[in-house]
Amino acid sequence: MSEQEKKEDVRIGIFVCHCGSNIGGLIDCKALAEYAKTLPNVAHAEDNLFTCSETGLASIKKAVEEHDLNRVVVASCTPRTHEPLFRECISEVGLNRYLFNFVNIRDQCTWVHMKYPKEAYEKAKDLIRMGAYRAVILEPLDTIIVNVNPGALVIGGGVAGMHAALNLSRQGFKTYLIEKEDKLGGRLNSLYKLFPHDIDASEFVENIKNNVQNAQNLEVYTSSKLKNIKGFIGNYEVEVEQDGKKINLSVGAIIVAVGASLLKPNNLFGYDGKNRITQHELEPKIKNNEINANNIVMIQCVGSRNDERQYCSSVCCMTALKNALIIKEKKSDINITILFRDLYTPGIDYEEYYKKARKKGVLFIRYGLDKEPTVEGNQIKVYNEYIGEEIIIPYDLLVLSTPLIANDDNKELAQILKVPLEVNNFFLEAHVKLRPNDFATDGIYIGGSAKWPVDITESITQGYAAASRASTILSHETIEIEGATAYLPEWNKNLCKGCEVCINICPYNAIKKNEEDEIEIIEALCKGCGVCGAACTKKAIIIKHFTNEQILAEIYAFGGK
Amino acid sequence: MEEASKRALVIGGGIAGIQASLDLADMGIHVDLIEKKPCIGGKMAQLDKTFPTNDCSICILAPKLSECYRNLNITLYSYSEVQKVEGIVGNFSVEILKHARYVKEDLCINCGLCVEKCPMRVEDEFDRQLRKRRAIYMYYLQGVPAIMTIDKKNCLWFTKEACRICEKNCEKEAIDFNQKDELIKINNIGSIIVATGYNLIEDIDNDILKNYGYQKYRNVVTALEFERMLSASGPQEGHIKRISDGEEPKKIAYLQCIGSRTDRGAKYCSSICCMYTTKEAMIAHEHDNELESYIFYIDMRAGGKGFQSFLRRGEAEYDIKYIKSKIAEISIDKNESPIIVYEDLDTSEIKKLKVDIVVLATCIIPPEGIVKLAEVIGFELDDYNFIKTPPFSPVKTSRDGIFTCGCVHEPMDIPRSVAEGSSAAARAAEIIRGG
Amino acid sequence: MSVINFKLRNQVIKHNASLSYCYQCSTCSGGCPVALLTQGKYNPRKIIEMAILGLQNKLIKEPNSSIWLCSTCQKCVELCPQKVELTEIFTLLKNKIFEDGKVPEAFLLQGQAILDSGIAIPYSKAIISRREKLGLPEIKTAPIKEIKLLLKETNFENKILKGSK
Amino acid sequence: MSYDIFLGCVIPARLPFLEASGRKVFEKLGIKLNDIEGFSCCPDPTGIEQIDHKTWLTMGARNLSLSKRGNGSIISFCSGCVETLKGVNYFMNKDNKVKDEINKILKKIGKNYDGKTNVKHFAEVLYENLNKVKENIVKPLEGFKVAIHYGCHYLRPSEIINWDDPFDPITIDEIIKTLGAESIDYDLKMECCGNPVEKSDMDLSLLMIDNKFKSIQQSGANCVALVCPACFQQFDFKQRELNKKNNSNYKIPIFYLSELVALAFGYKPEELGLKFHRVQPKTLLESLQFSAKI
Repeated sequence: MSEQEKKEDVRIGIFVCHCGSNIGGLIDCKALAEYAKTLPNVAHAEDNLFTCSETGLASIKKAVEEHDLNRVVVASCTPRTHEPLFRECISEVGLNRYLFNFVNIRDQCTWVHMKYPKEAYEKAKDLIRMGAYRAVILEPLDTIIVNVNPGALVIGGGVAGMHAALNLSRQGFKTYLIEKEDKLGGRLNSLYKLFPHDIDASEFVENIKNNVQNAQNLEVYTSSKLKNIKGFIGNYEVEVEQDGKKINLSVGAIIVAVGASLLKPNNLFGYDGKNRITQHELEPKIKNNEINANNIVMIQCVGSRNDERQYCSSVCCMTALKNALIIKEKKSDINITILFRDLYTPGIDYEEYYKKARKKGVLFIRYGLDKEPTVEGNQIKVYNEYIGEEIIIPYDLLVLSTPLIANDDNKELAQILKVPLEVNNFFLEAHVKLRPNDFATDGIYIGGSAKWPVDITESITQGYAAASRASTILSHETIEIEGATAYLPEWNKNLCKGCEVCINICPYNAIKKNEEDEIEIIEALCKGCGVCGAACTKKAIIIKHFTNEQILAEIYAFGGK
Repeated sequence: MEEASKRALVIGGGIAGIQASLDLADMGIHVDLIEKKPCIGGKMAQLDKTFPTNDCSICILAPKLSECYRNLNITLYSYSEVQKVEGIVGNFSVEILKHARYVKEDLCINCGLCVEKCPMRVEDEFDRQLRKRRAIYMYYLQGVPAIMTIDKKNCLWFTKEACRICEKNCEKEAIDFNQKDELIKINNIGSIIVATGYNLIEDIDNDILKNYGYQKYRNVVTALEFERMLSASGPQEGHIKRISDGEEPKKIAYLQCIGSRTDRGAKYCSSICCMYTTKEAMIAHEHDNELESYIFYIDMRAGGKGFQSFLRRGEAEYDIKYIKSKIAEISIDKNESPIIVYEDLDTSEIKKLKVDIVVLATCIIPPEGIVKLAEVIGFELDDYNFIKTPPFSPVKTSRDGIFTCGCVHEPMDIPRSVAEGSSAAARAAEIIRGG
Repeated sequence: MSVINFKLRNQVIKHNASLSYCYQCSTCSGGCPVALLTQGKYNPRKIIEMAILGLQNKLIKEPNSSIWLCSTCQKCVELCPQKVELTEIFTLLKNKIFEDGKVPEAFLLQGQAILDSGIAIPYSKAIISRREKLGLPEIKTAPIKEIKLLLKETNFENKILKGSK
Repeated sequence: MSYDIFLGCVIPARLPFLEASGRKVFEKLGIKLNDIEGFSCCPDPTGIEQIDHKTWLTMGARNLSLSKRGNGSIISFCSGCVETLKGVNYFMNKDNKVKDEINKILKKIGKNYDGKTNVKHFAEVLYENLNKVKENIVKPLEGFKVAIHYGCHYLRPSEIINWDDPFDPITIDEIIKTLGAESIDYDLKMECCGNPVEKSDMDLSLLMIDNKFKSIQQSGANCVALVCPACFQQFDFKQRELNKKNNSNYKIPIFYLSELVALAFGYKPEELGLKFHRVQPKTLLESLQFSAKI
C-alpha cells in the first residue's frame, strides 16, 4: 500500500477559481474556499480570480511549497481545456501529475444553473467536498512512453493533401499520399480558372503535381483507398488497397484531406444539364468557348442555407463572380444577372473582386429564402425586395450555384479512423476555435474541405497547418501518452473468466488476448474511457485514476454528509 | 550551403504568433517570440467570448499563454521590438530592442502592492480607455509574463522626479529606476514569422466615425470597447452599463461595416464583424433576457463552420433582429440615448429607433508600425499596408524565409489565424530543416 | 410585375458608371430628409434600384414620379459608401422625363422664362426703382437672341414646347 | 483683389437689398467687384439642370466665358449660382468630350470656354479674408444669438464645391464668431430648408422649413444667418404662411450673412434696406442697441 493512503500524511490544497465572473459572478468563491478549509485533510484553501493565469499558477506552486501539499484540487472551469495545465504546474514543483483533481464548478455548475445562484452555491460545495475526498486516495501514475515512427500518411490528393504531403516530405518525414481517383488534383482538375487572380487551374495543378512527383520522401498511391488502420499515435499500421492489391504502411501520424463533393441540383430550378446547369458544368463551356447565350442568370445558395442544409458553402459566391467576369471579359455585352441572398466576399481580394464584377456590369438582385426565384419557361421570376415587387428576367442560360457537400464515404473513413463527423457529415475537429486542424484523437489531423467548404487559398493554409500539427508529433523519437488507462493487475488475473466482453466493447481496439489466451491491455491504445471496467462482470479490470474506490469516495462524500 | 540553424523568430504574440511558436517549439525548433506590448495575448485576450461556440476567450487562451511561457523551446521577449534584420533565408540575425520595464523580471512576483500605492491614474489601453490604471501596472490581469511594468510617460519619477512610492513598497526590491533599454542580438535564425496583428479604425484619426457621434455621444461605443464592457474582468466587471448614466441597457443596436466596404474608408470587408456582432448580442442577452438587439447589416457574411446555425440561433433564441440597412447617422435625445434612422426594406418606411447603446463594428486596419517593420525586414505591403502575399501562398511574404500569419496580412477570424499560425510554422520548419 | 430592361440600365450606366456600384445598403434612404418626411414615398434607394433594373415604366413613363421630390440637398451623395452619384443619376432620369414631356409645371414655367428672357425672374418696374433707391447699378443681362440660339442648339426650345402641350 | 460679380436672378430681381449689403461689405474690405454685361441665368441647378443637363452646361459655360477682367475670377452672392458655375467647371474639366461638345455649341454665338474661370462664394472670400473682416468691425454683434443655416449647395456635393466639410462645416460659424455674435447649435442645423421641393410639393416644402423653425426656436437663437437667396426666401417668406396655416407665431429675423457683416462694419440698418425683410428685425435690433430707424 502506498504511503499516500494514510490519511494523516495527506495534505490537500484547494484552489477555487472565480473564472472572472463566470463562477465568481454567481456564487461566493471566497466562502467556498473557507468551506474547503473545513474539509478533512485540507491543509490550505484559497480563491483566485483566475487560477489558470500565471499569477494563479504561481500561487499554487507557492502554496505547495509553503504548506507541504501533496494533493492539489482546483475547482474551476473544465478539465477539457485546463487539466493539462494544472497537472504540468504541480509536476513543476515535484508532485506527480496525477495527484491533481479537477472539480468542475463552471460548465457543470454556474453555467447550467445560471438562474439559481443559491442552489449552485450548494452544489459547488458538494462538488468540492467530493473532489477533496477523491483526492485523498489519488495515486501517482507514470505516463507511458512510446516510440514514434517518423512517417506520415496523407489521405486525399487534392490541393490540401498535396500541400500537406509536400511540406512533411520537405521537413524530412517519409510521407505517403493516397488518392482514391486515378490522378492527383482533386476538384482542381475540373476547374477552368481560379479566383481571385484568374490563374489557369490546369497550369496551377500541374505545377503542384510536378512538385509532388519530384519530391523526395514522398510516395503517391492513386486509385487507392484506406482499408484498415491499427495502432496508435506514433505507431500506425495502415492497410491501403490499390487496384485490389493490399499495401501495408507504417506511419506515426495521419492527415485527412479528402475534400468535399458538389451537390447535384436534381429537381431544383428545373435543372436539366442543358441550358439549366451548375457552375461546375459551366466552367468547361467557358473554357471551350461554348457560351452562346445573351442573357445568363445565376442563382446562388441552390440547396444551401435552407432548413435541410443550413450552412453557407462559402466558395459559391466567388465562383459565380469568377465565371461571370470571365464571360464578361470574353463578350462584354452578355447580360449576366446574379440572384443572391448575402454576397459572401470577405476580406480584401474578394471584396475587390465583387466590386470588379459590378464595374463590369454584372447585375445583382437579392432574394430571400421565403421568396425563392421561380423558373417559368424562358424567364425567371424573382421577388425584388428592394422595390417590393416581382421582377421578370428573361434568360437563355441558367446557372445554379450548388454547395460543397460532405463526401459519401466520409462515414466509412470516420469509422476506420475512429474520428467524429458533424451533423452535415463533414469531419469534426477537436476545437472549432483553437484546434481547427486537430482531431480529438492525437496523431490524426484534418485540413481542407473535408472539414468544411473552403476555397483553394484556405485549403492550402490548412494543408500546411495539418502538416505542422503532424510534425509536432513526428519530430520526436518518443512521446509521452496518458497514464490513466485501463489495467488488469496481476492479482486480478484470476478473476478474469475470459468472457471477452471487454475486447468487444473497447472502441479503441486496445484489448486483445495474448498467446496464453489471457486478456492484455495495450496501454498506448487505451484512452482510459472506462467502458471495459464498467462492463467487466468480474471487476477484474481497474481504470487507473478512476478506480472504483476513488469514484465511491466521491459518492460517499456526496451522500454521506 | 551552410546548414540552416535551428531557430525561428516569431514577431507578435497574439493568437496567430502564439500558435506558430507553439507548433515550432513542439517540433523541437527553438523559437524567439517577440511581443511589443508588456504581455502576450493580443486582441483575443481582450475579447469576452468567442464565436461560434461562445467559449470564454481568455479561458481558452490562458493555457496557451502559459505554454508559451513554460515551453523550454520558447524564449519570450515581451515589451520588445525588432530593430534590425540582416542575413538571408536560413541564416538571419536580428536585433531586438527590449524596453526597460523598470521592474526586475526575475524578482517581481506580481503581488500588486506597488499598483495599490501608485498615485497616478492613467487611461487603460487594454480596457480601451474605459478604465484608469496606475503608472505601474500589469498589462492585464491574466497577462503573461505576470510582471509589472512602469509606464515611463506617466510615472511621477520620470516626469517630475518625485514619488518612488512603488520602490519603497516593493518587498522584493524589484523596482529598478535605472534599468535601461536593452539591445539584444540573436543569430542563427532560419526563418521569421510576422504576426503583428491589427489595429482598428478608431485607433487612428478619421472622419468616418464622426457621423456616428463616436466620442461625442457617450453611449456610442466600438465593438472592442463593448467587448471590454461585457468582460468579467473588464471595467464594468461583467455588468453592462451605459457609460453616460450607468443604467442597464434594454435596447442595443449594432451597426456593421463601419469604415469597411466603403470608398470613404476601407474598400475591403473586415471579415469578422458579422459574427462577433451576433456573439456580442447573444452575450448581452444572457446578461438580461429582456434585452432587445438590432443588427444593421449589408450582407450577413457567415461562411465559417457553424456560422449559419449560429445566426439562426441568434434570431430564434436570443431575440436578435437582423435589419438590412446601413445607418447614415446617429443623433441623441435628452437622455443621451442614441436615435437611429433607417429604412425598413420590407415596407420602405423610414423608421426611427431609439436605443440605449449603439455598438459600432469598426474596420480592421493594418497594425501600427507595419510600414517600419516592412522596411526593417524587407517585405512588401499591399495598397492598404497589409502584408502582401503571392497568389496561393497564403502565408508567404515577398521576401524568402519570411512568413506571415493572422490579420497582419488580411482580416480573419480566430480559427483561420490559428490555422495560419500552424501553416506558417510548417513553412518555417521546411526552411529550418533544410527542405 | 416588371421586366428587366437592360437597354435602359446600360444607358444609365454608360452615362454614370457609379450606378453599378450600388449595393442597396439604404444609407441614402435612411439619411434622406425628404424620405423621412414623406415616409418613404420619395425613396432615393428605390429609384436607384429601378434604374439598376432599367424599369422604364416606373422611371420615365409614370406621371407624378416621386423623383421630383428630391430636394437636391446632395446628402445621399455625400453619405453613399460606394460613392454612387445619386443626384446626377436622378438628373439624367429627370432629363429623360423632360424629353418625354412629363415634367411638373413649375419646371416648365422656369424653362419658359429662360427661353423668353435668358433669366429666371424678369425685372419688374418696382424692382428697378427699388434698386435705384438702394443705389444699385443697372443690370445688363444677356442678349436674348444669343440665348435663343443656344437653346435651339441644345434642343431645349423643342422640349419646352413638347412639355407645354 | 478684384472679382467679376455674378448676381444671378433672384438677388438682383427680387431681393436687391441683399445685393446692397454685399456690395458695401466688399467695398469696405477693398475687394473690387466688377459688373459684367451679358450674364444670363446661371442657370438654376435645382431647376434647369434637373430638366436639361446639356442646356445647363451650355448656358453656364457661356456665363463663365464672360469673366475676363478679374483674371477669370467670379464671385457670387448666391449658393445656387456658385454650385452651377463650379459644377459646369467640374463637368467640363472632367471630360474633354463634354468640353468639346459644349464649345461646339458656344461657337455658334462666337464664344469659347476654356474651363479656367475660378468661382467663389462670397462667404468663401469673407472667410479667406477673416483678418480684414476683423479689422473693419466697429460695432461687434453682441447679443446676436445666431442660428446658422449653411444651406445644401454651399457645401455639397463636396467634390464639386470643394470647400468646407459637407456635414460638419465651420466657415460661417467662424465668420459669425468673428463678428462678435454667438453661433447657436440646433438639431436640424444641417438639414435642407426645403426650398427646391416647392416646385413639386408645396406642403412638403413648408413641412421642411417648419421643422427647421421648431428646432431653431428650441435652441434659444434670436435670429438666423444664411448665405443663399433661395434659402432666404424660404426662411423669410414662409413664416407668415406657416403662421397662417398652423396657427404658429414665428417671428424669427432672417439675416443674410453680408447684412450681419455690414452691421458689424457700422452700416445703419436703413442703408442696408433691412425694411424690405418680411420678418422685421426691428425689435431685435432695438433690443441690441442698433439704430431703430430701419
